[in-house]
Amino acid sequence: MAALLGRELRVALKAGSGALMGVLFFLAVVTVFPFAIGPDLNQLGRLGPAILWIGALLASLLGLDRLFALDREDGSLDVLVLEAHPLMATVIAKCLAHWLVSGLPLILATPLFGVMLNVPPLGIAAVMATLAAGTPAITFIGAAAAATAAALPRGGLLVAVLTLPLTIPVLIFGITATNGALFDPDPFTAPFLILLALTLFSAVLGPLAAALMLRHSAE
Amino acid sequence: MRFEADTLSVNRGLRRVVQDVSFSLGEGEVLTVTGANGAGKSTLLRALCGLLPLAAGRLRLAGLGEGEDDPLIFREHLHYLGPQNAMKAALSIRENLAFWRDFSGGSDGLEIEQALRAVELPHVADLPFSYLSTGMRRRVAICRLLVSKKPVWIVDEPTSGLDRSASELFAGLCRAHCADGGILVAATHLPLGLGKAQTLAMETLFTVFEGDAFFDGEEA
Amino acid sequence: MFGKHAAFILPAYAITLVVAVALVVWIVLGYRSRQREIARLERGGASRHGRKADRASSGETR
Amino acid sequence: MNQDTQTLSPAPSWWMRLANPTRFMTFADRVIPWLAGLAAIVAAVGLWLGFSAPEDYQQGATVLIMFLHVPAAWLAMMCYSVMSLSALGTLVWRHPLADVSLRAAAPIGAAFTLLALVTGSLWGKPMWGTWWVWDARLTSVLVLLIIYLGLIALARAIEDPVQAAKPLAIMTLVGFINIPIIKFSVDWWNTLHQPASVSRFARPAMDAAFLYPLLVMALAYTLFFFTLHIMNMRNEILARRIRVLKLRQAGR
Repeated sequence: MAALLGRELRVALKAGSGALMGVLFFLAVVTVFPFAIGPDLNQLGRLGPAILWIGALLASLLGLDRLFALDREDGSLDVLVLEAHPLMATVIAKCLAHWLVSGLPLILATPLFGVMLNVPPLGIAAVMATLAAGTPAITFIGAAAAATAAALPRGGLLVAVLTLPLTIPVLIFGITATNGALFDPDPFTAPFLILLALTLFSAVLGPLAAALMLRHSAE
Repeated sequence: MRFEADTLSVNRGLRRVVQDVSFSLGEGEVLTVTGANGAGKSTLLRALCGLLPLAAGRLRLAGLGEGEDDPLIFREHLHYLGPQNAMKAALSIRENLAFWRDFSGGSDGLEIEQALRAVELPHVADLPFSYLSTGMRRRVAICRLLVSKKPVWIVDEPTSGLDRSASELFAGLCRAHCADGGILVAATHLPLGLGKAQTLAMETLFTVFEGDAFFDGEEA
Repeated sequence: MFGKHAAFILPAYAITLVVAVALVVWIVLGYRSRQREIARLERGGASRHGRKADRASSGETR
Repeated sequence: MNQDTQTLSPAPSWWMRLANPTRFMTFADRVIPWLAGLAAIVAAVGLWLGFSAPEDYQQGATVLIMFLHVPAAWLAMMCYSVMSLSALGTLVWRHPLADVSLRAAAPIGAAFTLLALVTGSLWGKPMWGTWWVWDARLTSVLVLLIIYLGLIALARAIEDPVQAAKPLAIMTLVGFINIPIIKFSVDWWNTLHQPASVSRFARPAMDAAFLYPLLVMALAYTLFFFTLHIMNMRNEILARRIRVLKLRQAGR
């Protein structure tokens, strides 16, 4: 498993495009909102966390289909499935590597984009914390859809459509926790803990479904 | 260790592509699978590795004890070299082979330098895989079989993209593998020059459809 | 009969009816066109039994 | 799969007897007219009961829309359960018609979900003046619609139906497991943002005059669903026969 994690990271760093694409798309989404809502800073400030979360969610959704598609193209998916002792472990390793490459950069970019949207420092910290807790869930849930769409021509869109409704709870608790940190009456710990629970739950369900899908890679 | 198949049948969707294939391979024995394109060679090989479900028949890697008749379990003792090379273009040869050695868990395979010398590519270890020509890439893909030792090799068009001398090289490696008690199943157009080998000629099945049973309702 | 909310009750029933009828029509037309398609294909010689008919099997024709 | 799949779990005999498409087709041809007739009769009774019910003091005559909206929402859920059962049929019991049943149910389920949303908004308009209110139940039904359409898109994306069976079954079950989570989180989100008054959308306490028509309409919808489902399964089987014939023609 560690070997796979190492390889995935080296591939991503060497190829380099994966991480950058995600952050660029995140920047594009964040930049678009003020044009729609208007340049009024305190309005943007209030909506900032929501814009950051939506940007991060969409960016990680669109990067998901690369999770298995690249391996299928160069043939290593067959050998990975063949050699994998517990196939689920391989899928989890791939999800972790994918998250480190495409999820983490989004979190690291949040402060910059947060300042652009006039989000107070506490808000930025809250968004980063909730993204750190929530984005792995998106990768895990998306793993099943990514395994399905790996062999399809326009798999990327299909993965996004299949995964989006399943990530709505993550979005809801991510934003509720962020608001909890910003405005006193709202609770922070309760939604944040539920968010963590969602991530742990999807860390089991997603890879299990993806492993089931890959066991007979019929193509 | 015996690799036995008993009236295997495999489908691709509703089409029956492989019908009633049987063979029995002892240690050191070779099976070459021939046939026109679309005759089901690749399908059969993928089914042998458990990458495709069997429609009918039984497959066993006897001598393994537990899990010997379930491809999903015994396939860990197989090396599958598919039509593609399973190497990451962005990584160097050394990184690719080191990964497959660690991931496959074969501890008693050749060292990377040894494997590369065996395919006469001693100087490429640190080049990115994408720099190589198709013939050299195929040879590196063959190295993956050397860096971790597995008793059964299942290779699909192993010599595709290889010139005469490289094919000779590969035949030599196969002979060494078999001499060492290994089993080899190869799907190929050109003769591998492996001397005594069982052959399985597959012919294209157009008319027989799994669908028949599905629609005519002979059996539930 | 429906009082002041007629403007909402009638469309509700109308839409439900339209969707229900559309579903039925779509399925029935699908059934008919597929039957015609099978008849056309089977007349064209691609009979379902194919080579199996040569083998001595029951081959009960539908 | 390994060889002993047949002995995996001995399904009830009549169910396995239906597993064979030809027998299913004859069964379908026989049962569909009866089912359709029964559905029509029960629907007529439901409508008659509904229209003769006294006007609700609170919502006036709009309660009549409820007789359409609530059964549609129930059916949207029931249809997804039928699909999830079929998904288990594909994955666990290898039932040859399970995938056919799943594919046949999806568009019908999506139609009922759409119906639930439309009648829901028509029911809400007179009370809140807006066509769409982000009430917990309506939002969950909307998410369910997206899941339905995602599955239909997946079914159409993979060309060969037999190879698409497993991915479809797995994604249906993944969806099924997530629906309660989505319901829970939407309810939580709804209570946080919605002032208590708006969630009055919850059904008022039912008195018999409204409960009977509602239950009868629900039964009518269910019968209607099974009629359509069996008919659509018949279509799906024919579609696969056409595919085999065409493949064979290509093979000639």
